[in-house]
Amino acid sequence: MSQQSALLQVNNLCVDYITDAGDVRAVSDVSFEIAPGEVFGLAGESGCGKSTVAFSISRLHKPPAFISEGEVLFDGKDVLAFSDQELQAFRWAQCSMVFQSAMNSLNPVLRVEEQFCDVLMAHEDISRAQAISRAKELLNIVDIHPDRLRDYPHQFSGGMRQRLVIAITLALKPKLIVMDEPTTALDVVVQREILQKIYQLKEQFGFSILFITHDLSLMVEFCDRIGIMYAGELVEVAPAKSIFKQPLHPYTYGLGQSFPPMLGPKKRLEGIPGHPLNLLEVPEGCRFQSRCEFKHARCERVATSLKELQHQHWAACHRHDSALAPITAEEVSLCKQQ
Amino acid sequence: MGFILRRLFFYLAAFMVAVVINFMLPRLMPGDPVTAMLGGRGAMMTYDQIEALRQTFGFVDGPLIQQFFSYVSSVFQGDLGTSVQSFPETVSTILGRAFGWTLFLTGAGTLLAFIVGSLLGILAAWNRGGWFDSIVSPLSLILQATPQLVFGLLFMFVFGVTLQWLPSGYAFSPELTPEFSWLFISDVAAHAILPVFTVFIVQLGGFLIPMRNNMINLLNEDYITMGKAKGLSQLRVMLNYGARNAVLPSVTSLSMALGMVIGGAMVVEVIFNYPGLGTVLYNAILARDYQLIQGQLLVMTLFMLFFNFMADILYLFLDPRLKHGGSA
Amino acid sequence: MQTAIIEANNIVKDFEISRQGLQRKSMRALNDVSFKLHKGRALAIVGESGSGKSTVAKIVAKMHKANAGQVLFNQRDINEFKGRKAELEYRSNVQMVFQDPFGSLNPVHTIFHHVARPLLLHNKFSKHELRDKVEFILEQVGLNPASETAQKYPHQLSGGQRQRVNIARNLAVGAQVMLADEPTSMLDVSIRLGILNLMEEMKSEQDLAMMYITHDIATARYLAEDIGVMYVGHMLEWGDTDEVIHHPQHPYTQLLVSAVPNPEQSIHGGTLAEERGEIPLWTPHSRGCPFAGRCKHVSEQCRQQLPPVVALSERHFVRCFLHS
Amino acid sequence: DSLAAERSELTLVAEQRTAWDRNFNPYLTANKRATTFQFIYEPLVVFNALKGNQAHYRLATAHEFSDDLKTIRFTIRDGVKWSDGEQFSAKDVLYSFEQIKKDPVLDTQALADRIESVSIEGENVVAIKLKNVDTTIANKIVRVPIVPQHIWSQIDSPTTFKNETPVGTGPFTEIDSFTAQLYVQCANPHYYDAENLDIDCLKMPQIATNDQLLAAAIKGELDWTSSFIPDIDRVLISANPSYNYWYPAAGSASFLVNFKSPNPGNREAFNDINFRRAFSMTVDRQAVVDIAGYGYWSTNQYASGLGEQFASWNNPQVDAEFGQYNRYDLEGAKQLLSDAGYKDTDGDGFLNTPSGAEISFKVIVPNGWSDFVSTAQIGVEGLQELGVDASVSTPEFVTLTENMKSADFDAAFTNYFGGATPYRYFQTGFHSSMADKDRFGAHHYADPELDSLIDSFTKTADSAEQVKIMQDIQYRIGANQTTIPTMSTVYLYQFNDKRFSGWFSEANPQAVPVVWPDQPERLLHVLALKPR
Amino acid sequence: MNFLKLLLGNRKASIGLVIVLFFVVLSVAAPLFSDYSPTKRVSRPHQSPSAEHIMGTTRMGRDVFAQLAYGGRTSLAVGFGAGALVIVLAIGFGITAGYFGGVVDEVLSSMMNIMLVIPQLPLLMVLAAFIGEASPLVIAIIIGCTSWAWSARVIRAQTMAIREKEFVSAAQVLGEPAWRIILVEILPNLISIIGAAFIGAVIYSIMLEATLEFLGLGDPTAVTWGIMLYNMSNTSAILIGAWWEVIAPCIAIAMVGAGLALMNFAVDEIANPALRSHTGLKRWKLKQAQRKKILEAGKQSLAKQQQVPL
Ligand SMILES: Nc1ncnc2c1ncn2[C@@H]1O[C@H](COP(=O)(O)OP(=O)(O)OP(=O)(O)O)[C@@H](O)[C@H]1O
Ligand SMILES: Nc1ncnc2c1ncn2[C@@H]1O[C@H](COP(=O)(O)OP(=O)(O)OP(=O)(O)O)[C@@H](O)[C@H]1O
Ligand SMILES: [Mg+2]
Ligand SMILES: [Mg+2]
Repeated sequence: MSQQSALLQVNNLCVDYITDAGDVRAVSDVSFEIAPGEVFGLAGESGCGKSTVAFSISRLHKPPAFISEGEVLFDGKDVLAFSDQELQAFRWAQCSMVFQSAMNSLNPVLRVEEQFCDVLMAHEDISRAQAISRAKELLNIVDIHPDRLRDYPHQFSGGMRQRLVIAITLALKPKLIVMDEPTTALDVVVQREILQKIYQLKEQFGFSILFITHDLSLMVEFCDRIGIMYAGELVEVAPAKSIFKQPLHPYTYGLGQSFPPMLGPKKRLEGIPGHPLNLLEVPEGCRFQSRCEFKHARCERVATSLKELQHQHWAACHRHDSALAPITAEEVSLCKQQ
Repeated sequence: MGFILRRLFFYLAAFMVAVVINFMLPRLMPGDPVTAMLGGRGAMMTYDQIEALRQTFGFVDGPLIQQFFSYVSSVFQGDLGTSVQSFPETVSTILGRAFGWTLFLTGAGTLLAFIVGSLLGILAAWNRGGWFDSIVSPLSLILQATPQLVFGLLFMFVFGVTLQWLPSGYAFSPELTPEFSWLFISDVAAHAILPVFTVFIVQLGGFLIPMRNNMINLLNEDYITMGKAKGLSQLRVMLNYGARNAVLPSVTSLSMALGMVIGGAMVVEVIFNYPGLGTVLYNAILARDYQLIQGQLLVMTLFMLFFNFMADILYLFLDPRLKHGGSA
Repeated sequence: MQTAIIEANNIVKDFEISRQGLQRKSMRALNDVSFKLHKGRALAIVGESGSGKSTVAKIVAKMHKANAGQVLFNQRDINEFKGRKAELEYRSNVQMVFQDPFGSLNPVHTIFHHVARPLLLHNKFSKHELRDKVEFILEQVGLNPASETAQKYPHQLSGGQRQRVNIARNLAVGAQVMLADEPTSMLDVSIRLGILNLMEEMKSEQDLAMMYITHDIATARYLAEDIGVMYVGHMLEWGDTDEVIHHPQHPYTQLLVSAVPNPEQSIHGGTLAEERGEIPLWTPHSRGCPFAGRCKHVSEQCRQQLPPVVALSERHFVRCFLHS
Repeated sequence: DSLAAERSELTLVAEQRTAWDRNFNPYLTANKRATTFQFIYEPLVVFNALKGNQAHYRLATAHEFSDDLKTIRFTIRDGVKWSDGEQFSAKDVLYSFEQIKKDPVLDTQALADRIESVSIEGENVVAIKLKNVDTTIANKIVRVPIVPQHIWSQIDSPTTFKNETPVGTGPFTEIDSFTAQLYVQCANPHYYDAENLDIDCLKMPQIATNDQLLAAAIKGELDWTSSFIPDIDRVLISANPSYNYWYPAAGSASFLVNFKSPNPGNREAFNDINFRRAFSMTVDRQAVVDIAGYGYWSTNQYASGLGEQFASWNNPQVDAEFGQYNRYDLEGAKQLLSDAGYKDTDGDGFLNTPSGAEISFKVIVPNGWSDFVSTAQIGVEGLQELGVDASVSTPEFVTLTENMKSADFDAAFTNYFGGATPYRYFQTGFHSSMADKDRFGAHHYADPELDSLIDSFTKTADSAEQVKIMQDIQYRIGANQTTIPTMSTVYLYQFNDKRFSGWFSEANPQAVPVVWPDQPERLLHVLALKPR
Repeated sequence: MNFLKLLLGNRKASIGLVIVLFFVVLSVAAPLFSDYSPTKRVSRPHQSPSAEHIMGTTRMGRDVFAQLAYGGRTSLAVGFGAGALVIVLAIGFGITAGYFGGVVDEVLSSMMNIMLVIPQLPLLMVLAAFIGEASPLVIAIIIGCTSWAWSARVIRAQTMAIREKEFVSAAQVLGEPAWRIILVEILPNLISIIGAAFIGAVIYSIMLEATLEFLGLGDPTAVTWGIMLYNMSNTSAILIGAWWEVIAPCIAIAMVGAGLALMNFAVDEIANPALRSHTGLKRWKLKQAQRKKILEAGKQSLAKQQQVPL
């Protein structure tokens, strides 16, 4: 993790939701970085703050979300300190974004052409004709016939729309593309196609990706490194394979155990007991304590923080304060018997 | 174009219903127009004379169904009968003369309300919770909940009578003859200010609030966020991404609003002695000029249908999902 | 194996999708679909969105009426359950769990209402026993403490808890057949298994016949003994779950299984080999195999006629000319 | 503009409408312009009601009844020309009377049935032979428009003809300009009496409501109006002192009860003279005049309802005997009723008839006649003070007329005809043959003796006898309290002194000064005006 | 009841409610507030406001305040009565069309749409004129019978949306009869929309009644705000300068309208939380402003530092 090479560096990011009921810290002290060309995944169950992190990078939050602390360094510059003009220029040109569902991220009343042109012409000093020819190239890249530029979004199928969005994200050749659950609304077959396409494009253009999903299997398949979030905190960061094979945080383990396997013997899986944390009632100590099999006294009092427990493998869990062993199934069943 | 066809079919049906209502109403009512018209002089008239008058005014006797068909056939020939009060003027002539003024008054007032209301609505939504929103939005709603009659009387009283800043009657100064000259047009405009403003102010909330609410809902849509993420200017996101979509439901209410305004403008016309359909109807009602009343209701319905049709077309133009066979 | 409690034979279902004047256009949502449900077993139905999975369940739940074919409940045509009483009798045996835990509970009523209504409606319990029974059922589905939960409104529960209430309603009716339409697709990954496990328990303990609709093949394998793969209103392959998933015979099943995320491999490990065609809109006039447009083994025959059902084994069927 | 300033234009409001239609057909009742009669079509004679029906000869130079009173002869003026230059002659007059016989619609005065024949005798005498004797008929005959034969004989359908460029014998025949909001009608180039005419044009701005009229008047835009202006001293005169007004008395208006009321209790009360007198005594006539009439009206305490207009016909004996019942006297009314046996027997807070029947009635007034509604409300207030269950109801005019004609109502407030003599008032209001003809005789009280008295009036041309008849009529009605006289209305008339002089006024009471078209005297008025 | 609590918790709604309640109390308890009868002459005509007649008198010498208070009874009764009729009809038509769909819906929606394109006020005027001497009750009934279409359409749309909710399907599968589904499952979910429609209908009815009566189509002997306006205009109060007679009913109508409108605004916010501008938003704006300040200060100091020559 060399500081110099990082394209994006998020340091101690805190985001609050300011509501009538009180301030909710939806993202708490999150730090990670993404190297050029890297695919970094953020996983975690719904409401853990993944999208909130993603929105912070382009500063897209609107009320009640409020970035209260931290830095987002992009190529060494703090995005959070940008003026409105700087921000406008930064967005999309440096960092573009694919949203949760393609159905809703294209403007239904504008022709696709317009949605390409406006972004191209807003950032680059080109004529409309040039913008259109660029848009046609982009459509070619995602295997959509350029003639369809004059169509409206509703005339495309879900998968095609998602590819359109991807084409738009590529328009300015950004260095980073944030993908917030880009395929959740799609069928597995379409999902796979799109991810393959993205991967090809990444190889071709060399951008980095921040990839968000709660499908751990998919993430492991697609990402280089993965961060696992729980209740607004980053609880584990590690290379994809190692997080899958040897999770160091009980939550990561539980998440892994929530996906029944396609192969092998059928056995009863338990998932993670209890409910996700209500952010209005954050306990003292570890946030995962109420659902954790390994909870001990320390967890109730002392907050956790990310520590590099193995090479490139960071986790925030008191269980590892002494031992470094990954969680194993035997251990879990042992704990249960106690 | 199935959409348009469907609408046209509906309009025809609506029009027929209006025709039936129109036909039935006066026939359900007591008294007859000739007696009403003759008023105090009835004593001097012989039965023959009243009958003769009845004939001249075109009252058909005979079975109801026969009356109905003769009514329908004349309606479709554009013959709405003869006004009793303005005999021998035909209803069509009278309405034709007034039609343009009402079109102008309601059109200008509502269009203005639509444009200004929508813009203010967008601004209010964009700065939701700010001072602008928390003053303008409830205020416009309050204005909307106040009868046009109140504003009409108030404006008339303040600007027309007390301050005498603006003319408080007529469509143009009586001395002028209608012509296409700057003098005449500016005169018409001056005379239109108070009534148009009355129509405008009451309509404002009707467009502002829905626009604001639509827009607030829309601001949570992904494509708005995407617009912002694309680094487009605020204005562009606000108009091209927000307003373009938020305006759609408003277009529907535009056509509805016109319905209200046609009724409302009536009161305004009466208050400001504006020579539109409203004044005609009002006087026709006072004079119990049944033929004129009937024709009027029909024309007003046509008016509504026309505006609805315009709104449909506008909708089609604004929402591509309709044109291309989507379902919206 | 004992006789099926639900047996669907050759169901066809058309929906009117648009009408222009007198001209009606319809689509065929289900075409010649047959399956059986057995007590103590689950049938998973998988397929992409719009393939007709929910329609199958809705026909069995008598929310839609099939245009052709028949559904038998204990050998009786379900259309024979006519009139208020007979219909209630059928409904007390066949119940459904819906996809959306937020939408399937009425926000204005308490949990108590939701569980008590089926009890009252199907005369399962008298009024004074009601409270105890409701609480008993809520405990059964793991909603502890039951008396407290009963007083709550849906919005005061988490998604998983709500789905448990939905299952509790099924228990309250005492149905023998449970049709679960994507019961976990809107739930958090960490909670999904809890619900699946609860369904599994009910299936084995209460000897329920279950239909489990999902697009997640992995959970289908986890819960169901049998699986049916649907594509554009057709059941293209069905049979024993492991058999179908591990040895898919239909090109579509093969494509589907290969697309399932697999942490053991990388996404760039290969591309899906099939040529991407549009998913067709199936109408009563459409002909051939619905997958023909995307199938790499397509032949002229596939475009002309619907392949017949081929029994590969006693518990594995496929609808493909490759096997006939 | 300078041109307009040079010619003298008299601005008048002779009708209130929302738009002008160019229509000068004198036969149309509804929509001819109000400047058609008299100003375009000069009458034969103008009878001056204010001066005891004095005749001002116009197109005729004399008129007289034959001895049997069955023929009336008009001598036609020589040297009159139509405004297109054609000669006017007795033939045109004859033609005009033939016109009204042709089509009942043209017969706006309902004369066709009463005229036997019309003929020309000699050069210039038109003789009209009547079917029955009627000495009051000349008033009607002179209201028949005299039209040019050479024009109208070309018209196929006189009932729909709009006569946009009229040809007449009157002072203002030339339509100078015409829009829906304003028209100007200028002098007849061939007017026979041009030397008496000092005004060049009439200007008719379109005005729809009294409020608009008032606004224009305050600005000094109008010269001659006859509209209702509330609180005129404060609102108009103080704002524009060049305005004046004169409100001479006009017809009377009364409450009336239906002797044939469908409700037995009410009928019993209404047929009791004590009740009618008590009713009359509860009407606060002064309040009616002050409030409903803005002080313009005058109280009507003539027991017969004769009214100020016909003061010269008054029978003082009537007032001496029955006047006490026609003055506001609540206590007296209460006394009268309790003496007659009216008590609240059923304890509902309202009086019952001596036989114990329920009295409960509505006073009907036409919808929209707001001064009458106010009057009725004041009357009802008095009845309620008296303990009578009465209220006001405002049905549609048509409904009201039907109900009154068919005796399907209890009580009403109604106005009456005026005229040159009280004849028309008594004939339409009290002759039993009129009871089901219109709302005026709707008390449905039949008195054969009264009928014959009324009838005898038209059978004589002797004015002393006529006065005697009238006095007898008054006595019969007063003694019976057939009606409950309330007030006399007025002729509304305002004028602007600034641009013209010669206005009729209280100081110069030449004739009824009203500008409305049914007032032929306005021709005399316009001829009397001089530009300043 | 939740709904009521929410309503009371909203500032706009509370203000609106207070205004409306004020007028309700004023008119219901009119005899407590005014010793004068609204239909009796109690003074000289057109007296300007004084201690004795706090809002002056009319041409008829009646007390304006008494008329305002008593007139409120009828005007509000017509408003709420017609509003109730509108809402009952709208619920009937809207829910039936929305729930049953198909042909039923087609027929009922066509009826609604046709009602909507026939201009309201003119139709009402014609009806009122034809019926003649339209008493407030008659006016309320004809308003009710001709104004339901818009609300019905809104309710229909919402019913259709709710009908698609799975809890309705669940109730159907459970075997609940249609009437129970409509009344117990769907109707309670429509409360806020019905509330909004009802308030809207009340506003509309009050306005319409006043307008009709002002135009002279009502019963002039009734005491209502509309008739006050009618009498005012009949007696040229504006020109005479009897402003009190003009202002009093105008303000009353406008205030009640405003109060109801505020309540409606609040109902909208309650039904759609996204519309609420909560206190959190204020704090957010405050924080954002602070942050901007700090940032700018930081930049300035940075710029200054750079200017310092080394
Ligand atoms: N507008 C809001 N007001 C209040 N709290 C909010 C708001 N938006 C999000 N939150 C809270 O912030 C937390 C994080 O939300 P976020 O959308 O980042 O989650 P996520 O991980 O992206 O979830 P998902 O997988 O469902 O998209 C959640 O607990 C949520 O309750
Ligand atoms: N009521 C209906 N009217 C018309 N078409 C319908 C109706 N219900 C379903 N359809 C159509 O039938 C087809 C099958 O729908 P169905 O809901 O059964 O799909 P599904 O497999 O359950 O999809 P999903 O996974 O999205 O739930 C779809 O194309 C759908 O559009
Ligand atoms: Mg998210
Ligand atoms: Mg489905």
